[in-house]
Amino acid sequence: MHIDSVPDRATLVEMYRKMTLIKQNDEQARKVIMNGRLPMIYYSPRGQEVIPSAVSVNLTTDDYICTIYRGTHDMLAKGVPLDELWAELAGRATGTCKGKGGPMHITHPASGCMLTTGIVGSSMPIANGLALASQVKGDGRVTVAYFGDGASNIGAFHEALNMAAVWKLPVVFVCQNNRYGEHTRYEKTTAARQIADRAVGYQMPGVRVDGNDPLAMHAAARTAIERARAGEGPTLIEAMTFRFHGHVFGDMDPYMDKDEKSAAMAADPVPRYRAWLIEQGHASEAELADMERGLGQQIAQAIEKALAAPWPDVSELHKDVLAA
Amino acid sequence: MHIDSVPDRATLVEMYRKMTLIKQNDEQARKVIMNGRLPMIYYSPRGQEVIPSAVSVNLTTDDYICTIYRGTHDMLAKGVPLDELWAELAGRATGTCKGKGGPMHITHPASGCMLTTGIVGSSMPIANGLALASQVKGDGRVTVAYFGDGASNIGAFHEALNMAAVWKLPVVFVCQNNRYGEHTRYEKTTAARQIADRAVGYQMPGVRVDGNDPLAMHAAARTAIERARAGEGPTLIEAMTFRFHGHVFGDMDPYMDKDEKSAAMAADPVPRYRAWLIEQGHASEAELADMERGLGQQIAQAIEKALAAPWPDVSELHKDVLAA
Amino acid sequence: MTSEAKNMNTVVALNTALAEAMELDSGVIVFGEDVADPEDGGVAYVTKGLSTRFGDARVRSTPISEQAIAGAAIGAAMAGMRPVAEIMMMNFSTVAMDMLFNHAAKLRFMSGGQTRVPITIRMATGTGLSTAGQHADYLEAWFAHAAGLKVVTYANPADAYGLLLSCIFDDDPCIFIENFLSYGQSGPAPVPGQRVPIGVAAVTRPGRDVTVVTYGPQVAPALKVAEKLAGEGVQVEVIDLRTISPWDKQTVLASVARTGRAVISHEAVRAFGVGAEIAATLQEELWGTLKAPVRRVGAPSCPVPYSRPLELAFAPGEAQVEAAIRATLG
Amino acid sequence: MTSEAKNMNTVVALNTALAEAMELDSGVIVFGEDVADPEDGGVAYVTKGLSTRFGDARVRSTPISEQAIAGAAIGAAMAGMRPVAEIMMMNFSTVAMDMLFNHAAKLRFMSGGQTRVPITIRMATGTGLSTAGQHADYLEAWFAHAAGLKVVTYANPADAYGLLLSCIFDDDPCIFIENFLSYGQSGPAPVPGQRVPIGVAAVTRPGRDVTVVTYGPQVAPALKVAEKLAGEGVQVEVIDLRTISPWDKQTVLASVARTGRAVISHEAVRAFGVGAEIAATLQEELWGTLKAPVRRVGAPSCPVPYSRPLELAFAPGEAQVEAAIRATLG
Ligand SMILES: Cc1ncc(C[n+]2csc(CCOP(=O)(O)OP(=O)(O)O)c2C)c(N)n1
Ligand SMILES: Cc1ncc(C[n+]2csc(CCOP(=O)(O)OP(=O)(O)O)c2C)c(N)n1
Ligand SMILES: [Mg+2]
Ligand SMILES: [Mg+2]
Repeated sequence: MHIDSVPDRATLVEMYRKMTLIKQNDEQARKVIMNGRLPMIYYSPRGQEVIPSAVSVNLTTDDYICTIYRGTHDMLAKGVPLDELWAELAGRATGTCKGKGGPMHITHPASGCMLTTGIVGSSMPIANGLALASQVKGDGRVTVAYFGDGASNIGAFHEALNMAAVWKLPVVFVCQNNRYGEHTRYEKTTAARQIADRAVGYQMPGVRVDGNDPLAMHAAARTAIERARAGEGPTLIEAMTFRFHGHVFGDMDPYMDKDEKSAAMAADPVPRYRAWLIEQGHASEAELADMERGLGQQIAQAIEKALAAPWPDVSELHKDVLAA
Repeated sequence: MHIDSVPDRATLVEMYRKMTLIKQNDEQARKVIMNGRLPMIYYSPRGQEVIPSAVSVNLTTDDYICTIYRGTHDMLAKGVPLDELWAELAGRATGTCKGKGGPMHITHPASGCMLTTGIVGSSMPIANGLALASQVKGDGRVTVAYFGDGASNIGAFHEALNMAAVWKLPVVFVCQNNRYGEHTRYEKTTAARQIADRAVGYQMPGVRVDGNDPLAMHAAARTAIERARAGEGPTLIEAMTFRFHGHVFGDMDPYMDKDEKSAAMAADPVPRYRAWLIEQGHASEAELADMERGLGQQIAQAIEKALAAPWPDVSELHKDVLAA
Repeated sequence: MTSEAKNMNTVVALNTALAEAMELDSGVIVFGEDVADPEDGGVAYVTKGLSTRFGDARVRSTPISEQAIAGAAIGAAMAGMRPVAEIMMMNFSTVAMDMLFNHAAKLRFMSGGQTRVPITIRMATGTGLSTAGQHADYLEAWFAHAAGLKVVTYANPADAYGLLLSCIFDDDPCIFIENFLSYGQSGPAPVPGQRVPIGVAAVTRPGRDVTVVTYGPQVAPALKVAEKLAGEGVQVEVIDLRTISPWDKQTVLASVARTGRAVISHEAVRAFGVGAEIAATLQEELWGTLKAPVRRVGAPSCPVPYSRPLELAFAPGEAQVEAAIRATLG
Repeated sequence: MTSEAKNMNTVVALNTALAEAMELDSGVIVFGEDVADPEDGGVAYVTKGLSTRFGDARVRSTPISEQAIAGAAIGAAMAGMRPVAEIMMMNFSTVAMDMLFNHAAKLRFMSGGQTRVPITIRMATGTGLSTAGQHADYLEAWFAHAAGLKVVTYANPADAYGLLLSCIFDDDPCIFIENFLSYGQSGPAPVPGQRVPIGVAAVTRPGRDVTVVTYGPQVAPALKVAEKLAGEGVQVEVIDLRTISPWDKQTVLASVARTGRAVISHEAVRAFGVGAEIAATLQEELWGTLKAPVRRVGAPSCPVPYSRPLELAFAPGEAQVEAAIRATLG
């Protein structure tokens, strides 16, 4: 582990807070779906908590992210508030998008979450545009585009990375390689030895990193974000992780290797990091237990508020289609 | 030069015949447009004669090619007959496509010319399909996809190369790097150090070769085609060449570097190769002069025939839209 | 054999059609994201069992590359095969639109008939699952506007089976539209081998007072409304178009010529939708015969919303069809 | 200043509008293939001089990457800019269709109004240059069917100027359709700064007997026919729609309510085209007022052919418009 790059205590604990928030949010989300209180299409980010947590502590609120349907971890790490998030998941008028976007289209500019797309690969070209605006305006913002391993095989990936490199855009491409694209093992459809190698085709740095190692992920993200902010151009980060659950809620993942999956779950990065924090004296058991309890309550309250919130009025169908 | 790979005399002379056919065809084409006898949209392949000539001597008539609007060199090298080609350029009923396709859509399955597309990048995904059919049927055919440097920045390139590599399709991707995409210098829009480097992202061989050197081009093509035929998968060849004229007829290319252009034209690969053939004793001056005269006459006759040929009947609008 | 069962759901019907087509013709190959058995035979299991039965060469899970998927289908078809490519959801077809519109639809014409593109592109869509703005659009009007393509959909398992077989063995590129909610719906099993011809509509319910022209998921609500109005003595004729392009003008014109009244209903956005073409044709060809203006039912001009009440209000249903019928009855 | 000249051609009008917009608002940026001056200011010179005048940061030649071009426009717009992106030819927009349809058109709605996409996507098309099957299609019906997009085109340089300015400063995504043949055509120069509102049609020639609703390159033949028929005492009213979506229903309905007869004409394929929506609307809203069925003029259902005689027969012109008018006059 990059000792030189160990962040300060506050940052280390903040990363854990984000990871815990994501993990607990996922656990409660799957519970409310399971017990029928909130039927929704849901793509669990469980197992991928470290990546956006380590990325986001290197970003300011003003920095932008573009994420995908599997994105609650990215959103929460960036600061999308629980109440509005849950109200949107529940399709209520008080949601981030008034209930019109839903799980696959959560948007919250106030926290820098500019886009959640349901189209594989489409977070990248749009992230370029946000970065282009920052470059032209000189506002110093950095944009992070999140996407999956499967998305690295679609045309938009190629066009976006080439353009970002040609224009030296302040953007970081974070590929969350969770080993599967829906039901398909990524090696089966991806001809690259590793996705990071594709950076060669754009003369941009391409790094593969253990996306479940908070310090390694933090270091890789920091380097890429600093590079982008300094005007030196984009970076492709391939963050290796593992999808703990099926592609979408309800998918019993018969196609997944059971041993590999249980091994990955046994190596759950969140408790592992928790133990490390305590062992290294960065945080006390009590402090973290406290935090966990608090987060669990906030999520539970957000869910209750959301389920009690009003539905959008049908007239909303005709609003926000075109500028009033 | 790869002495070991010097082809036999017949092949060497056949390459020259193809190059000469292409060069003279281009010269006569620009003349008939210039003198107003046949106004048409025309993308000169002048300067790029060597590439398809060296590729095609390694192909059988049954092998397939997919080419682009700038493709008369690829077509002629593969064996599309002059009469039908010119009749199509003239929009006549006797053309390869009954006059319905025109310069950008010449198709002649009998000689293996399966597709000419006007959409940048689109020759590649379709070439994959032809190769997929060969793989499934086991017919031993190889498909060559021709495209330009600019096309290496479009999504279809990425998707096609990845799929071809994943499925080990019998296809060869021949990028004719003529240094420009329309008015844009390729380095300005292409982030790769060289386009061949992009092969790394697909774990396929990626070779940059002097596309104006007949022997080097022949060797590179032979290796790639043999590899494809042997079922070992695709190859990306970046053949370096130079576009002697503007993007399209009428483009006076003010954006091109005059010195570089005149240097390239001074190094015209066709007469250079001609001199080499004679000097090496592969052919005599008289023999080649004869061939040149013959080709010139065939082209001239094809043009006259085409201009005298009947126009398609207007009822053709309603034919070939759907299967009868 | 499932196909001999009294009832069959749409997934089994489609799966059976694919298996029979592959059995009949070795040129039929199937590919798309997750379609092979190691990938669980597709996200909706429409292709389940095919790779095990027909092998990995003919049934392939692909990268997430819709342009390459469509291109591979087009090229293989030009080389004499009959590819059936899956582009999971209709909204994703926009990624492959160059391949479908500039190439698949046009190569026969542009080559003067030398090359043909007998492909079937399967894609699912539809509201009802709260998949929101990028997973539920109906774009059949786009494909119908593209000369050279055939556009087909179904309203019951037997037609799903019979139409899919016809598309696979048709010599033109066919856009085969599946409705996601229909997958689990059952109906009378198809007669094995019985194909449903492309271009022929079905008069699902005869009636003398007003004609409802519809297709896909809008057929069921139309039939319900017809049943209800029958109680009031209003006889509604329901026509299931089945082929959207080329649509069965003859059947539709004959019906409306009799009833003098027509309503066209589809889930797609009403404005610039398929209903417009049919209405425009009817008013032109049946001028003087129509007893009332042709009414159109379709979704409002907005993206598909997420929130359940909004989604329910977005997709047209019985209420809208009934209102339109009553309006034509004046 | 060219803009003060008595006459101006379309390229200059568009170029002037772009320059003025960039002058007015530093958020206006322009990019597309070959658009900067080192690349000769675009293949049709519409953007000539802009990079020299406004710098390489705001005017950029792009890679050949339509998805990335559209995405860059969308993202920059979400960050508060007003990008004008060029997708050279309309057929190439199919490559970027996911960006335009699934994203540009929907982000405002899907975000509940939090993000907006004030982009202008310029694209040219049209027959007449023998560019054949992949360079001349009119796809305005597709974009009009996509809720959330505005679709605009022009029939003279002054409108080209005024409408382009309006699109650039409009807060919604605008598809700005240019006609390739129009570039060299001249007309009265626009009044500097005078914008043409989106959504407002122009009654280009008043008449009391029949209304021709058209736009773009079909306006000129309509006016010629109107002139000719005037000699026979038939007064044809010609409406230039200018905005295809949202179209100016009020003006069109008012006109047809007066004349009782309507012909809709466009170069796009007739089937499932814009004419269908207008005809369907007219028969519904003006039932009883119409004296004849609404006629539609458009291209036949085939790809754009290359051969000159075929191309001439493909694109509708005076003959077809005249025939349609006479048909409505019965
Ligand atoms: C263009 C497109 N094609 C297909 C799909 C269907 N789809 C949704 S998620 C998914 C898998 C994506 O895998 P990956 O990029 O690895 O992301 P992950 O879901 O693993 O986070 C697919 C194929 C889509 N949404 N968009
Ligand atoms: C998708 C698409 N975008 C843009 C164009 C317009 N266009 C035609 S040729 C060309 C340049 C292509 O350059 P390159 O790939 O290097 O091929 P070359 O013309 O040099 O042979 C462009 C941009 C097109 N035909 N298709
Ligand atoms: Mg994945
Ligand atoms: Mg080039």
